[in-house]
Amino acid sequence: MSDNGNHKDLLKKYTPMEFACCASARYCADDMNVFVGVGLSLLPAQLAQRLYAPDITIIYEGGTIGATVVGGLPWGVDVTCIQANAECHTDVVGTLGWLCQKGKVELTYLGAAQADKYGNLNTTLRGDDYLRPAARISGSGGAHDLAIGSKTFVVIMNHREDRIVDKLDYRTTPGFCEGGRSRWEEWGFAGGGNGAIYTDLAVLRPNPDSYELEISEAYPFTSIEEIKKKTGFDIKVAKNFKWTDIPTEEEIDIIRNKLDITGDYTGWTKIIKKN
Amino acid sequence: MSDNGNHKDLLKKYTPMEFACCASARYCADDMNVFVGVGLSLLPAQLAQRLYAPDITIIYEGGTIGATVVGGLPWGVDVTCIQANAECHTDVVGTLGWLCQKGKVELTYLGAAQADKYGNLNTTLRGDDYLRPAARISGSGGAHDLAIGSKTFVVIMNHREDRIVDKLDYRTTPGFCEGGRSRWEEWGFAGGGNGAIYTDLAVLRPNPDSYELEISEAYPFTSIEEIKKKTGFDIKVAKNFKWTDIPTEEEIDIIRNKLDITGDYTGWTKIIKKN
Amino acid sequence: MINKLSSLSDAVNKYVHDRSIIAMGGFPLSRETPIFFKEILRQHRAGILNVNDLTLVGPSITLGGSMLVAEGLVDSVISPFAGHERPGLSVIAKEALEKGLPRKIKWEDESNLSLAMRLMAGALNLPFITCTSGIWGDLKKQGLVEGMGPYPKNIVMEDPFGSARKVALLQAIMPDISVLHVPFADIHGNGIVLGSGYHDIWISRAGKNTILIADHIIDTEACRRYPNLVMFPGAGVSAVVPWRFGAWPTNCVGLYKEDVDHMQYFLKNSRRETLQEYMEKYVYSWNSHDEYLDVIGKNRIDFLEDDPSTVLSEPLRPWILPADKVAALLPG
Amino acid sequence: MINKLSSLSDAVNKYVHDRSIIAMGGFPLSRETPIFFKEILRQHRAGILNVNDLTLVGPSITLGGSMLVAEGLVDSVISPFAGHERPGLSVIAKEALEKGLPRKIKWEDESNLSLAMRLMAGALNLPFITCTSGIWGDLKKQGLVEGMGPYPKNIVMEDPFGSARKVALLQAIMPDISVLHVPFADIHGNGIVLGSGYHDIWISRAGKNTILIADHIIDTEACRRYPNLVMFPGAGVSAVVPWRFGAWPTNCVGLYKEDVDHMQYFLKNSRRETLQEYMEKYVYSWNSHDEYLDVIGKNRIDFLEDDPSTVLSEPLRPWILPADKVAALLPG
Repeated sequence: MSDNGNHKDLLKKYTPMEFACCASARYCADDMNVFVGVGLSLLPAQLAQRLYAPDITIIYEGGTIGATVVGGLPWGVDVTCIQANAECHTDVVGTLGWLCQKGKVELTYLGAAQADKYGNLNTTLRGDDYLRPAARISGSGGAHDLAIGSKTFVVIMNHREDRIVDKLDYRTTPGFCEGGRSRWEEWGFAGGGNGAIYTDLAVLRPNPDSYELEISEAYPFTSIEEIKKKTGFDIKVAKNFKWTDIPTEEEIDIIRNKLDITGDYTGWTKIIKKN
Repeated sequence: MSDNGNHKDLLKKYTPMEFACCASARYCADDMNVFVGVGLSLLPAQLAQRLYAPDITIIYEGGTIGATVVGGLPWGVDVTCIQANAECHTDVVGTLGWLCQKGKVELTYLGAAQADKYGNLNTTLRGDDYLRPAARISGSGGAHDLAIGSKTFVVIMNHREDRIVDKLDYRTTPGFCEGGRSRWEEWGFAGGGNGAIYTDLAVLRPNPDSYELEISEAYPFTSIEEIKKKTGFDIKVAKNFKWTDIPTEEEIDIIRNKLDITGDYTGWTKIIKKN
Repeated sequence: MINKLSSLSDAVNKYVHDRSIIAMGGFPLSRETPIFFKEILRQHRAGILNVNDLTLVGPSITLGGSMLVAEGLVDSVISPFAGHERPGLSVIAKEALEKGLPRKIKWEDESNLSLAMRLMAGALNLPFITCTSGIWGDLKKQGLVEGMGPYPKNIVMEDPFGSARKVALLQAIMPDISVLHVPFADIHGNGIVLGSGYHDIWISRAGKNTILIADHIIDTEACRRYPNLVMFPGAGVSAVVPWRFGAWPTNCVGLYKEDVDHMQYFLKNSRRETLQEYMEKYVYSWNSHDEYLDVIGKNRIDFLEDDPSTVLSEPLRPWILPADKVAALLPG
Repeated sequence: MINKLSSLSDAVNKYVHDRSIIAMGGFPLSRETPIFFKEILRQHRAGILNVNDLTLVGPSITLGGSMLVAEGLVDSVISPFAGHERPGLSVIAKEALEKGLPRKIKWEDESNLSLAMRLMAGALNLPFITCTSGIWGDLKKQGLVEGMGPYPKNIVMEDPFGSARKVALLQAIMPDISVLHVPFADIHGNGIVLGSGYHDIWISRAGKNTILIADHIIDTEACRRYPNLVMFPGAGVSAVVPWRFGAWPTNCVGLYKEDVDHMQYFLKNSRRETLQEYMEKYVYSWNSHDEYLDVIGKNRIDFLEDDPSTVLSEPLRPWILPADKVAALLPG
């Protein structure tokens, strides 16, 4: 592609979140059990299921397993269009307590408001006072549980200096905890931790020794400089750094015409006129 | 009836276990949730449901609730004739873990091989060596759990010197534990403990202070002397002792013609010719 | 088995008390019990129910719980989530937490699993239970505020059987009332659920008293034909309230979809300037179940009932008791 | 979702190993998996499976488990019950425990609830869990024998949150294999159960690998129509073995009743003098599923299938796949 990125013209054809979705969808493979959360994380698993990995089983934390969604992208994991055509319904203890903790979930998609340099996540509040937060946000939902048990999890979120940070406002969900082998040696968590963070600029992956996040990929419309500027700690570039592939026509077709028809999730209707 | 009992002629008309069944059936009342175990304890709740307490809900530990048995007396709590016509099926955690421990079971019928003077039960083994028992018997099943949580439980068992004893060969199931208030103060068990033991001779109930079993009732075909002789500890006669009522015609009709048609449970076919 | 049917007003009046701990089933867009909370507000305003300092337990704070918070009736919340998923966060809960308006509320954060396990402990009459969640981060230390300072909540314990693994010990939650919405229940209290179970099994079992709100009352024969669909056995249920569309604007899988337009409308009108007007119409204006349905509107109801999940309820629909028969079975 | 159908012989050969911990579902008269144990015995005798020192976990030791004990393949049993309810105690288990014949076995007594909770801990990947049962009496101290002397099993702990209540800490059971019988399963491993759940949910979840024996394979569309009847989600199942009457002589609610005559016949023939002859016929004589059914006998099958519980399976029967289609779906 390029040595310096910065191909801003790409943003006339694709949105940053389309890059994030397409890149993260490629994580799905074979017959994985894939766990899907609320919001933008609903998208990549469904994209993958249509394109690369038809045999994956999608699990929603409320208890729905093996559902084929009827209609477009749902408003939540518990809507009727997800539940109308499932192979099985269990409950929160069945999905988060059993399947996930027992190592039967290969991959989980999560969202987050903040991530720290070890991939730990905050979805609870902004500010420094639990008793009077500057902004209260959603809370853990199932994220804390999924991050502990899932064989790997990936995150889709925005990239800003106060989002990818040195220290979280609230530690909701464990990634690599205090770094190094602490996730396993200190805390004994079953799952493998944070596989990648897909932001609207880049793909961050843990360094295999320090488990600190590095810039593993960048979307070609941005630059290393921009990413560093928008990161709240001194982030390094990974040894095997590469520029992320541009979404394929097929991927874009499915996102815009099948999944995110209104553009609410990826924002594509802001750059492209809907037919 | 009589001051000394010993009306042996009654045994030509009724079996000892018919006395036990009819007496223990009278424990059911109103809209109780009643828990029923394996064996002879299946009988009284069904007798009561037909005669005195039509609104009771019968619960079987495997998970069956509100069943109307199709056909005669079943061979176990998990047979199809119990499960074919139930209002609901849950599981062992639902019946023993939730309904019983949460105080939603008013009455439980149990069987036992041995009971000690505080109403604790043994259904596990005979002999003094766990590693090489003289006789292995069934084990706890759900008895241990039911005795802890049920608001009250009653026992139907045989009366012999080595059955109603000072010390159990194995402590499977708690009654009043070490006597006095120990069941509650030392062990903190939620349920009320052992309401009565219906043997083939008598009804034993706990003394309200010491919680030691006393002869509360005796079946009129026996005598206090015989009961004492067949009891493995120095059992006292309760203050309000009375002779147990003779089974009514209605009770006997239902036992012999509806529930224990073959006489396997109560043995009535050994004294009465079947029509 | 006895008849456990109850009117909505009787159920609220009998079981809700000052300082009650109320656990609600469902999920942010599904099978919640807003109608139960509306009835608390109605009786509170009418002066026939004196409640204050309620504790709410559940999967989220959405429409019903938010309005209780807005009216100042809530002291504490135990929940893993503070919103309606994609329709948005609870404007009212945010205002209470961020600004203390109309009053400061206490909030105990859980994960979905740790909430379920705490309720499971309550259901099994265990004072505490183990959990893989809740040993790391801030979830474990932010308990309900004591003297306005956070205190340690979960206790971290190493496996005494020698695996060297650590788990959290979570304290049981034992609500005074558990209230859950079901599409179908019989008069004995047997409640059938279609679709996901969420935290419902453990919420329903944890309560001292469990109340079902049912869209339809069905013949007990339906339970006998589909006994494995009964998620809530009557033996553990205190009262069944027949109330069609009681879960609205959340969905009831098998009968109607979630009304996201109304959720967004509610969120838009959640500021104090507009909330009173919203509540006048949607909480206080109606005086019967028919009037309640009129407030939702027939077109809206038809739209919501045109849903692919209705295929799941087909086997049960023939057993629905007609309204007049249900009315005759209601006490009083 | 992938096709998880497996032949009986492949499932046993792939998942059963020397010293495996095998948990079996069902209840003494219902939905046990004797066919799975028979296949272990067959492969063991044929020399194609080298197993010894198995640990059996389950609601009871009845026909299948007893024969493994009789053949000396069992080291340990964890169970709350040692018999077939009214048909009688396990003659073979009694002989092993009382006389050490054919070899001494270790036996860990549980109550039904404590067994379920230990399996729940295994299912939730918890090293231990709390329980109201198991703090009093001898159940708490008779663990699997270490150095031939009993050792403390449960640990009694007081509530650290201040209620002063005591609970037992029970160690998790994590079986290598969990095997359960279902009337219906689809090729993805979704298993439907009719009737009581026993310990099955937690047994099925506790296993590293979970194997279903199914009387009938159904179209996945049946699961999509009755998703709330699926007790075992395919996402957690490793293999599905189609084997009609696999639960015999225990029942399969919805399809056939328990064969108490045969249980009594088995108990009468459980002494070493007669057991070999029994096993020749009922374990080793047949070489196909058709021959297996012949050994039971057509009249017997008709009698057992004439059962009131069959009303429960009516909605699912139209979805049963015909035998030739199932055969075509089996790998190999």
